[in-house]
Amino acid sequence: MKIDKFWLSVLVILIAGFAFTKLADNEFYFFTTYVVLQGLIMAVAWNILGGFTGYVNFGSAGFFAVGVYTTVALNKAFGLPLPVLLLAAGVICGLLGLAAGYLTLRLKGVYFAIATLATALVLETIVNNWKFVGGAAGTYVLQPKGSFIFDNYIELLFMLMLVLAVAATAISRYLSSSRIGQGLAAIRDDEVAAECMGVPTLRLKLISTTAMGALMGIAGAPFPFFVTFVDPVSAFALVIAVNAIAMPMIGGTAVWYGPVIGALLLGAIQETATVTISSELNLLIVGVMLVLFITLAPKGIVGLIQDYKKKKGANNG
Amino acid sequence: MIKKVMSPLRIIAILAMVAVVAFAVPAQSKNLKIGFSMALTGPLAGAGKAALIAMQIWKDDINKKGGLLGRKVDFVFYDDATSPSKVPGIYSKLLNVDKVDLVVSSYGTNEISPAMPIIMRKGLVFMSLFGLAVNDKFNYDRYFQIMPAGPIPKDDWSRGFFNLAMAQSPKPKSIALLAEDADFALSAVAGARRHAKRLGMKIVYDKTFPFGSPDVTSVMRAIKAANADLVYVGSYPGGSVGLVKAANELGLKAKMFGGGMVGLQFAGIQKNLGPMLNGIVNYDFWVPEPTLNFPGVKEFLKKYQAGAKGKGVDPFGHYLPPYAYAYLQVLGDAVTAVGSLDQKKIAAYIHKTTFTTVVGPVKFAKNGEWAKTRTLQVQFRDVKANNIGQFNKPGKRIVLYPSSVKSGSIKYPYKQ
Amino acid sequence: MADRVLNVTDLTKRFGGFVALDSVNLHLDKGERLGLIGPNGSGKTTMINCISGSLFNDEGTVEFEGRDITSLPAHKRAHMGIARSFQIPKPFKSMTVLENLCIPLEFAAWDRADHRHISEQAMEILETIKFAERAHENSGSLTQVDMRKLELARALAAKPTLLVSDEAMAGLSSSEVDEILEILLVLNEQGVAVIMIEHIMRAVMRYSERIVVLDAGKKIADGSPDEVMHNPEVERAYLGE
Amino acid sequence: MITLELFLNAVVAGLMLGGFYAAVALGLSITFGQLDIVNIAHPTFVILGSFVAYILNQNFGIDPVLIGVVFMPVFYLIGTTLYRVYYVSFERTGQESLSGLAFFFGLMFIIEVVLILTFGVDYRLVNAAYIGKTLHIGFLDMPFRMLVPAIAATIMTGAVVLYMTKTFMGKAIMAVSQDRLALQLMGADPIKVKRIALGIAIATASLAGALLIIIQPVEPSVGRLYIGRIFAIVVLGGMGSISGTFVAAILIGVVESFIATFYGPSWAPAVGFGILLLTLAIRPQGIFGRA
Repeated sequence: MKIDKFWLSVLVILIAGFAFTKLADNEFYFFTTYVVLQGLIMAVAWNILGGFTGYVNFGSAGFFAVGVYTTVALNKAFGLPLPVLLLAAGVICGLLGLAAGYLTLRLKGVYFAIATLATALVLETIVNNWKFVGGAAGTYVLQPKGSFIFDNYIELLFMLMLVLAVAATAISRYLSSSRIGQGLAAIRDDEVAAECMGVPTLRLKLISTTAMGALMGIAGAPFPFFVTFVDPVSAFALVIAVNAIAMPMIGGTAVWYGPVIGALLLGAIQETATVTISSELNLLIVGVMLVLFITLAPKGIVGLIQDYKKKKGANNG
Repeated sequence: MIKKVMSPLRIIAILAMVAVVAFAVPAQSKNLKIGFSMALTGPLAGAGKAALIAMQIWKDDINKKGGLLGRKVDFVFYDDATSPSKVPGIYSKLLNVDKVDLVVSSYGTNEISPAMPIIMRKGLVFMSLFGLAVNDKFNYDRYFQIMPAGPIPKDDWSRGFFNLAMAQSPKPKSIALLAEDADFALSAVAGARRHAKRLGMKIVYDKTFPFGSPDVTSVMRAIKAANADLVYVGSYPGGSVGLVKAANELGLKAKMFGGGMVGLQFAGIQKNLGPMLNGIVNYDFWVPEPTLNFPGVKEFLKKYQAGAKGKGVDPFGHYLPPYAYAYLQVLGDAVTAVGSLDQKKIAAYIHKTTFTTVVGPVKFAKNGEWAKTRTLQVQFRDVKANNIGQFNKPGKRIVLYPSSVKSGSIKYPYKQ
Repeated sequence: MADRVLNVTDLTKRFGGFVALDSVNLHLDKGERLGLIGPNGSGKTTMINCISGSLFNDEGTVEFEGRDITSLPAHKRAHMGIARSFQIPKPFKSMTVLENLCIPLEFAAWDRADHRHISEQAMEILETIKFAERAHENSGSLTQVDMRKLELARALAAKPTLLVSDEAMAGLSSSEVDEILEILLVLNEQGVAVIMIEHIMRAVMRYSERIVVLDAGKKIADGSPDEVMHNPEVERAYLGE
Repeated sequence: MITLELFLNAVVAGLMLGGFYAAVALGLSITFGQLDIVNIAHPTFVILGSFVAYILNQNFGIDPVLIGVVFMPVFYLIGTTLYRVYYVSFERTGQESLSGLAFFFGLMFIIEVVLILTFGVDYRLVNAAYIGKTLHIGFLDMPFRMLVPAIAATIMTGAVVLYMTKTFMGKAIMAVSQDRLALQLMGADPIKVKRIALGIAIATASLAGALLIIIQPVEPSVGRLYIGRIFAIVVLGGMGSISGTFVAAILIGVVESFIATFYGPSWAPAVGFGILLLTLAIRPQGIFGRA
């Protein structure tokens, strides 16, 4: 019954999204929604490893950027179509995630977090020195001609991002509610005990890091066409890594819908703030919300709702 | 007299009238709206904020003259936080939600380029502020860029430096090239590299260094060891300061040193570096030399300097702000001359006209860049320690190039 | 021989230059209760880490139910039927007691147990050790003795043929020790062979059918509780030179 | 092209740069190594120190190093206050790892934005008589701009090492994460010990910030560039070993200087982080750490 409800809402969201591209002629919504959805995929991906498995990834921007530069490189070299680019970014970042997974064999906790940060910085230096994709100077990526069944390219990108966001959420939901999710939760709580209780910890961690990497890469793949000019500064932007952590933290890391709620809320606030108040305050909002939530509501919005329901239930009962 | 007591009915009637008047004024006011995104936070905010002050001065000036096409000019602008990914959203908001009448660009290549696809689709005239060769890729015939780089921006940028060098005797034979790892600096040095090859110079050092390196002493030492006649550097404020200090500390002995160092144009940095600057030949766009005293620029700077107080931006406003004023001046003049907001006609007018602006006469080439380069090469002279006021007066930054605005001749080699 | 559950041959484990285990032989029959004792640092915990797969031994072989498992990772050994409890309890803190039991049911016992009614199975296990009233409590906030019980219950949920219990009673009161012993006996009655590491001699003597003594990485005694207690080498190891 | 002169100068430049890195990494070495607090906001506190130095230097012409030292008590108080918040919110409830990390992440943003709102994003510099002057010994050039910070950093490191090894509280700090039992035997209250330790860690940021602004122009987000580098140093140095941190800082400084002098400066950061990754993969306890 519950499954039906989820897939039904997926269907409704996708149809509504498609109808929106046909009805609305206000491109602004497509642009802002694109950015929010990009954040959502990153948050959902981060949470598969961070929230479910308990390994903090500080280098989300690195995975994102590898996705971005996969597109840049393959587009420049072969002019491949977007779906192929997405797939390639997913595969390459998935492999990067797989490598990160093997890193967890030796590195736990904070060490793993620092290793991801260092990896992102090494990747950035490599891209800075990789002339083919423009190096530190950046490069232009022109939007391809033609936009499939859509009126213009941004509608195509919007719809693509919507599908990807839904897919990412579905993957995250599958991982958390299946036996894999149980195993990941056990790893998060105590890896040694999990292994001794028969949980194939390495295999599950590899699944987790690979899924995270692939999703982050896919989130980055369409980015060059969105901004048309890519340089390492924008691809490796710190704010990408910060949002990927802040969104799940604010929404709630324990369940699949936590990062979705966090991303929609924080993303909407950020986008609104961009067009209403100054962006300095925008960054301040992220910082203050993050600090407030983790000090006062460590389980995020989801936790708040659960507590409220519990209290209500206790009062009624 | 008889005291008149207002009856409740009358109050309601008055309120109703107020309401009618209020609603009768359409939510879309008749003001002419110019929309843009600007880097008000993030790495480029220093320039973005200064540009905004200049733009608002233009708005006040034009409104005092009765606005554009008889309509008062309003700005609608958002902060892009120097983040390219925010730019497309902002321009779509400006065009679709705010329904602005005209658009101009944010500051810098990274923030201009992401707006191009939207602007092009709508066929709008796009005045741009300090983008480096953005139109090389887009080839959009309604794009106009105000930075006086010249028709071949990447090469014209450093042309002056090399023209000066080749006029000296003995002619310099070798060159060291150094760039900080980010777009502008790399492009500037790439241009310099082409000039050096064209002129048959020996390139004895050619490296880049990471953006924001804390210490560049080692880099400067390697350059000094390479013992080149010319040292051409493309760098950002942090790197520029470090390199100038290191060059002094280590006693760099090149004949010419400078080129594309961003930051040496700003008063705060000039004050800190003081006499260390002497002899450096670097690019600039506007300095208070008599040869650049174009009509209106003095008045503009007076207003700017008053407006900049306490805003944490450059106090004098030499380098960028006059151009931020001028790119609106060009657009305003064109709209006035065409007499409508017909984008095609405006673009055609801008293409064929030489504009009189606070940065002098401006004529655009086919690709939307200045038809002729006016990237200045200035040399620091007689700079005293710890004195900021000296930079607001002539004589400290001598214009060596181009000859049309030359205010003095080069001291060569740069340090005895 | 058919009843042999565990057969450890010439097990050697080194940490850098330090030899933690030196050619140790150990065997265990089906349903047997073995006490493993020795002074601190004698290699007991290393021994059970090598048996459960948390560590890999450098030399020698570990056989379980006739199969060589020397190079199998811990989770595979758990799947085969080796379960262990930890000296310092390691509950899955974000889960309730019941959910803790579901993990081994869904993983270690997956090939050998019913895939449906996982919760019901977990509840049954809790009932057999009289721990059902704590089922829905958060496992992170249990008392010390309840944590130990959870450790054993979770090991039981792995449906093992061999349980290795690492100091399940350290720091408990004497009545609490009895409670834990009772659980271990219940387990054993179901046919589970048990290796018990313990410092509390009263418990070891009462529970074990056979006792193995380790000292400085070597096995110095192996026999019935009485024999071992009167072994002069054991006395020396415990009382010092 | 490698001459002895260039080689020795590269070594000296690296030593000076490394000395300065030690000042920035010192505080993190205490918080991260001793207290297990991942204070990713540490570089931002350093920037705060830079701005304090900037204000007082520009308005009253006071020497930046002096300002850095004088303001240490203020930063110490910030540190102890911070620990109170951290303790109440995270340590007491046992959620320090993930939430604590995110807490400092958020804190970093808040401080940075407040600095931007107050000072703007212009590069700020300080003046001092010795900036721009160079000490020449034979063919060795030692700019005072690098030499003064290196010396100040070395003295500060030495002082902290002395404190940690000679005083009761110092020993308690060294014991707080490694050896709970020893701490209890000493009769020290671990919460008080940690509070003081975080106070000291943040206090070092005051001087480190002053040194930073002597070396390079500072704007509020410069601190980010240091996050990776100082984590690399602290991990290399063996997590909490103060002298190890110092040696690691020198090592990174010399490596960066060599690469900048003889190879391509653009690869310098990758080498630092490459060393870090290798260390993490092969010897997570650091090169100089306890096994």
